[in-house]
Amino acid sequence: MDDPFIIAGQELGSRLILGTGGAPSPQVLDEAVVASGTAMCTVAMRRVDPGTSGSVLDVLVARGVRVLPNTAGCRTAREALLTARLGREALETPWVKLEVVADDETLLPDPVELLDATESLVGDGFTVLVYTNDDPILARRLQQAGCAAVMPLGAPIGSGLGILNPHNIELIVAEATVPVVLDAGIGTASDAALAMELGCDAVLLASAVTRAQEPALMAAAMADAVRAGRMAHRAGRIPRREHAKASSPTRGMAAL
Amino acid sequence: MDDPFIIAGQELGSRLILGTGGAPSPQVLDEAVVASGTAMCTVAMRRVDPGTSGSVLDVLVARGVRVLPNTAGCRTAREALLTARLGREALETPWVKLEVVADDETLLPDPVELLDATESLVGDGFTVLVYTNDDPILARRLQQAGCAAVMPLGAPIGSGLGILNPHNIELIVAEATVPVVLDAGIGTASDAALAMELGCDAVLLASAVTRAQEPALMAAAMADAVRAGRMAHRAGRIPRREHAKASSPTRGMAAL
Amino acid sequence: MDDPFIIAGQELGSRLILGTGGAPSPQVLDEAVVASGTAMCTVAMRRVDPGTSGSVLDVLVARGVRVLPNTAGCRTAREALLTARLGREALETPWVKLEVVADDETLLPDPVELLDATESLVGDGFTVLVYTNDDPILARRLQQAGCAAVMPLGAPIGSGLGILNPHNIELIVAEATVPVVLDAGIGTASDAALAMELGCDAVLLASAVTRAQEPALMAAAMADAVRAGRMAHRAGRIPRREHAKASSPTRGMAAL
Amino acid sequence: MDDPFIIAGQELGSRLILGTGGAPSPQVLDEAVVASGTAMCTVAMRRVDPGTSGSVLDVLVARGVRVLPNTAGCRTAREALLTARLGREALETPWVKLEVVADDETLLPDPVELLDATESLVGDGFTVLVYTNDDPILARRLQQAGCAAVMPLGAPIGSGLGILNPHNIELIVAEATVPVVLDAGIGTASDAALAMELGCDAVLLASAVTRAQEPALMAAAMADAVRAGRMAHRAGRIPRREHAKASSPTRGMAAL
Amino acid sequence: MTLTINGERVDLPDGSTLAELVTSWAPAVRGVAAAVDGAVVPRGTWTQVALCEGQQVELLTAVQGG
Amino acid sequence: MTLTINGERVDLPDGSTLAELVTSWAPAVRGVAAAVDGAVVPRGTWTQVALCEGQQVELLTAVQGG
Amino acid sequence: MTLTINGERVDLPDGSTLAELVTSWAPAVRGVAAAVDGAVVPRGTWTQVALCEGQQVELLTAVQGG
Amino acid sequence: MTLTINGERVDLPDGSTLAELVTSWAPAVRGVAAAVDGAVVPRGTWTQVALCEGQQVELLTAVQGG
Repeated sequence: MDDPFIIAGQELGSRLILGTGGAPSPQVLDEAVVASGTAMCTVAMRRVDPGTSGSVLDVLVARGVRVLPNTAGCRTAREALLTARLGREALETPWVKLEVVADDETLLPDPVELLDATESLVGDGFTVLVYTNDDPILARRLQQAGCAAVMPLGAPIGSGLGILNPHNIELIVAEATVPVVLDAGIGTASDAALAMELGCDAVLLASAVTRAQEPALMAAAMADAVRAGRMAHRAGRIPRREHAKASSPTRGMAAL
Repeated sequence: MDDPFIIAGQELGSRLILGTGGAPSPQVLDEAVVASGTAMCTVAMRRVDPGTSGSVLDVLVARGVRVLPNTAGCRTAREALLTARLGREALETPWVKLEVVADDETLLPDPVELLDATESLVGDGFTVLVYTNDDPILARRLQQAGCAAVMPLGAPIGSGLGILNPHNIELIVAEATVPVVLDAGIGTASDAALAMELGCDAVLLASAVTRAQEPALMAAAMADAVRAGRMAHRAGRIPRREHAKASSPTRGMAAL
Repeated sequence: MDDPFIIAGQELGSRLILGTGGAPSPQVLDEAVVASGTAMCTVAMRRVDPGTSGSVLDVLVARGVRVLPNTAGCRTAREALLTARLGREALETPWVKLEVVADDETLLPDPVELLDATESLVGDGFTVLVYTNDDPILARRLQQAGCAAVMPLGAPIGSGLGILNPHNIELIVAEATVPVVLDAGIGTASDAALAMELGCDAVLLASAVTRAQEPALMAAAMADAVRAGRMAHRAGRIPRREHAKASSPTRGMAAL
Repeated sequence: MDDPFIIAGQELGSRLILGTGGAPSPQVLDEAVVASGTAMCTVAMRRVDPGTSGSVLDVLVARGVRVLPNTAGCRTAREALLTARLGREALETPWVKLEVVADDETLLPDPVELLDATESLVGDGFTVLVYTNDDPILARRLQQAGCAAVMPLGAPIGSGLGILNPHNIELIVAEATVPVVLDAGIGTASDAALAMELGCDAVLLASAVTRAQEPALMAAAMADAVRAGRMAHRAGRIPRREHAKASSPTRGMAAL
Repeated sequence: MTLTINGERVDLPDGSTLAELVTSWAPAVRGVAAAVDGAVVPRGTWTQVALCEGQQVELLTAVQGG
Repeated sequence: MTLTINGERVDLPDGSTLAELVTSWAPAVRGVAAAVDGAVVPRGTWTQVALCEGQQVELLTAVQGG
Repeated sequence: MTLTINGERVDLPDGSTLAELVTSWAPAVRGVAAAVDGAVVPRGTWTQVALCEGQQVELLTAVQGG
Repeated sequence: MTLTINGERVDLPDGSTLAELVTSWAPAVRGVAAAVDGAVVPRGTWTQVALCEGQQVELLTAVQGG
């Protein structure tokens, strides 16, 4: 029914991409992954801890979802390039979620380093899904640099504030030449539905599910919300009207 | 998984109630009813037109959905009582969607006539699902008068403006002793999801589906949106935070 | 420059009406009254306390502002009528701010009792300035009952949430036959300016000034905000545009 | 009463900066300048038109307001630098409003060129007031590059959409080391008041006044609104409360 | 005799019953209700209700509506 | 005699008038209104109103409010 | 000689100075700046700047904007 | 010899290879990547990479994140 969701020539079976950060346990993560019906999950690259056994990969591989390494924590294009290469080596995938943030308080992208990093990673053969702010011009520049998907934030990471500036998201969607994925800020299902109604191709979220009181149930909610928002976008909503319009006939009233 | 949705002791199989007004044809209505998965649809009572053959009832009966007559167009308690009685006689059901509007421009409920009508209909044995404004005090009064469900508007009928005052809806839900159904104003899927996240038990909409460019597709969107909003409400969303919160670990970074 | 603000034939020198409740001291109240430039302040009627000397009246009379007794705390039309009569007797004015609330938690008006009280007070010769919710139909009914000013809330008393449903305020203004005063909910200056931009004739507020960290300074801010909103309303704002429109000429650029 | 508004060591007598673009005539502009009480107005640099006599400068010089040349229409750092130098030569001022936009449809700043241009102009001795988007990180970078004032947009130029993302403006203000001037997007007085309440040091607007139905009246409204918002910011507004809080005493009620 | 049915003046043979009227007037009896001079007439009694000169009859049915 | 004034039981000398009560009870007469047994008593008549055993008297004045 | 002034081809007598051009071209000299072949020429030097065949001259002034 | 592995100083027998280090250090080799002195070392070459005194080795793996 829906048209396929394709990034860099690869079709993904779901328009909901799940970040794995924040899940209280692998068991809870597994339940959330299943309930979300997602086809791709992000992971971070960190130092091996000899103590630990088992890994997030066990869950994701067992569920057959694509693994997308990110560059979370990187502050410069250089760090991001090295981290991306390690992720590619470790997970045997040229895909990367590029994050280059300016500081740990806002976790907002640094536009200059982000653009540099995108150019470097594209040049190094990566398929770059880039986490960016909601500036339509930076989004344009990132696409000119060759990113495979542009992923604007709705609000700061983990804030749950939803989509603070829908107008910018609409501007980004209007001229996008690659898929637009709303990334960061989603707090609840209606936020995810709105993102899709604005014309986004997919939604990426982590905390909204992994830190909800019932992660699996929220994951199922997000799956339905993304589907709902996508269908509503395609169905062509009624226009907003300042005044009421009757939904029952005004003729044929009985004389009572 | 979800707890049952019950009005006046009757369980309804869906939390989406569909108004049938505005559908361009019985065929389109039929497709929308099926796609919505609704268990109850509203109809209006109007003079028999000898010319016409076939009826909205044929569609609804064939699909096995409950028929809920309304009192659309009534301006006084007296008119509403007579219209309700005719609906009960014609459709052999004591259930009625009570509407008493003040004028044809705003289609807003007249609080005084609405309360009188509720008392009269309850006294006459009706199961009253009452369309009201979003005033928490009037909602309280209507419940004291014995309505079976209180149905506050999100915005004027057919406006598609969504939920103009979520704060009032939350106040109504917080003290409700009967099911709360968000009725009127819904424009798109995220509006319906929000209504459920605010704690409403169900959503009633007509124009948003019947007047959409693709009614059946929008009906499917609304079905998913209501389910999504309900699950999100039960799952316990993350709190809104002014500042960002990392979803990737800040420890274990490589020294690159 | 501005047209006069007239209620019941009496011109008031300011479109800001100040409620006196919540001021930490008569001295602070006096400073706020002066800074606000108000021409009318509300007071409540309570039992004489033999202990106290001095009174809010001393401040208001000294500043030459009109005193408007209210019926705060009344739950029924009967209580409101008696309280209004005592206020009229005590303050020798037929003007009254009518409040009939449903409970102490929401402090929201009870529409039925409020309409009854309005009819009774008008019949008893009062000039009724009625505090109501933002339902356009109730506002219409209150005007039909003869109130001298209709005063819809922007948000619950003391909440500081601003104007939760501007659409309703616009509907009330559009058909009003008496002055519309935005009463309750104002939290800061931009809320007051918005109220006037929506077409209200005046703003009534108490907590926003009396409970601010610096009441006199906030009173001055509200005075400017009301004036600003009124002028902006009359000046005819630019339309909202989805797209940008250059404010510098696009012709005559140098070839650099 | 208010603390002085200082940019680059120069005190400005008003927190409202007026753009002169869009005024239908010099006469109307003159009235708006006077009514606004502004101390600084922007102008664009364009080719001399032998035909025209008289100039915007005649108005501004006669009214004794500081003239701030802008770089409107420039797409690159190079163009902006040359245009700024021509403005400095023509108007004998090192101050410049730096604009580097990405295209004529959105008129949004190009972050990369804007940062380059800021560095170049600062290096060339300019006092740079930079028009930017609402990205807190870009604002930070521009300050690190030495701008004298950072001027984030509320919404696209001329859109009149107000402040689309107050959260970003608050983030910019929270860490600003130079004055923050809300530039672009203001549609009406309450928007200007809100900008100041968010902590901005000043507001710059053009279309909202010059294209209003009555420019001089709207200019006066903006002057009051900026003052109101500034005072409200300093006065410390009451907190937003989910529930009502009585402004009349609950004790001492008569037993009626 | 002449009655007003759904706002139209209609001539009917004397002695017509409400049941006969409904059958002739409505495409299908299902989902139809009748009021005579402002009072609802239960379906079960239609055959016994003889119509009279000048009565106001309303025959309503369900239509698409909000 | 004993009356209830603003909710408190108070003893007053027989024959006391409302005017006397108000004067003794209220710091200032300005802005005061009186109700006896639920009926407002006009200020102008206070001197002629003799209070009686058991009456409910309410004396109200303006305070900061709404 | 022929130069391009503000995008228009213009013939000027040989040996014309920038100062002469500005005076003839601009309604008022106040608020005018000049660039020759992409370089800003300070006002104080206009009288010494002799224009040459084929040069690109831009004469700008302040207009309503921004 | 002494190297720095994931920020810790570690003693290893001379001639140790990167492959040996990874095997001893990581719970499972799957999903592990190695960098020596800031350069990524392809998995296929680990067995041929002899480690040297003072090198900085980073061994990373995938964890829950963003």
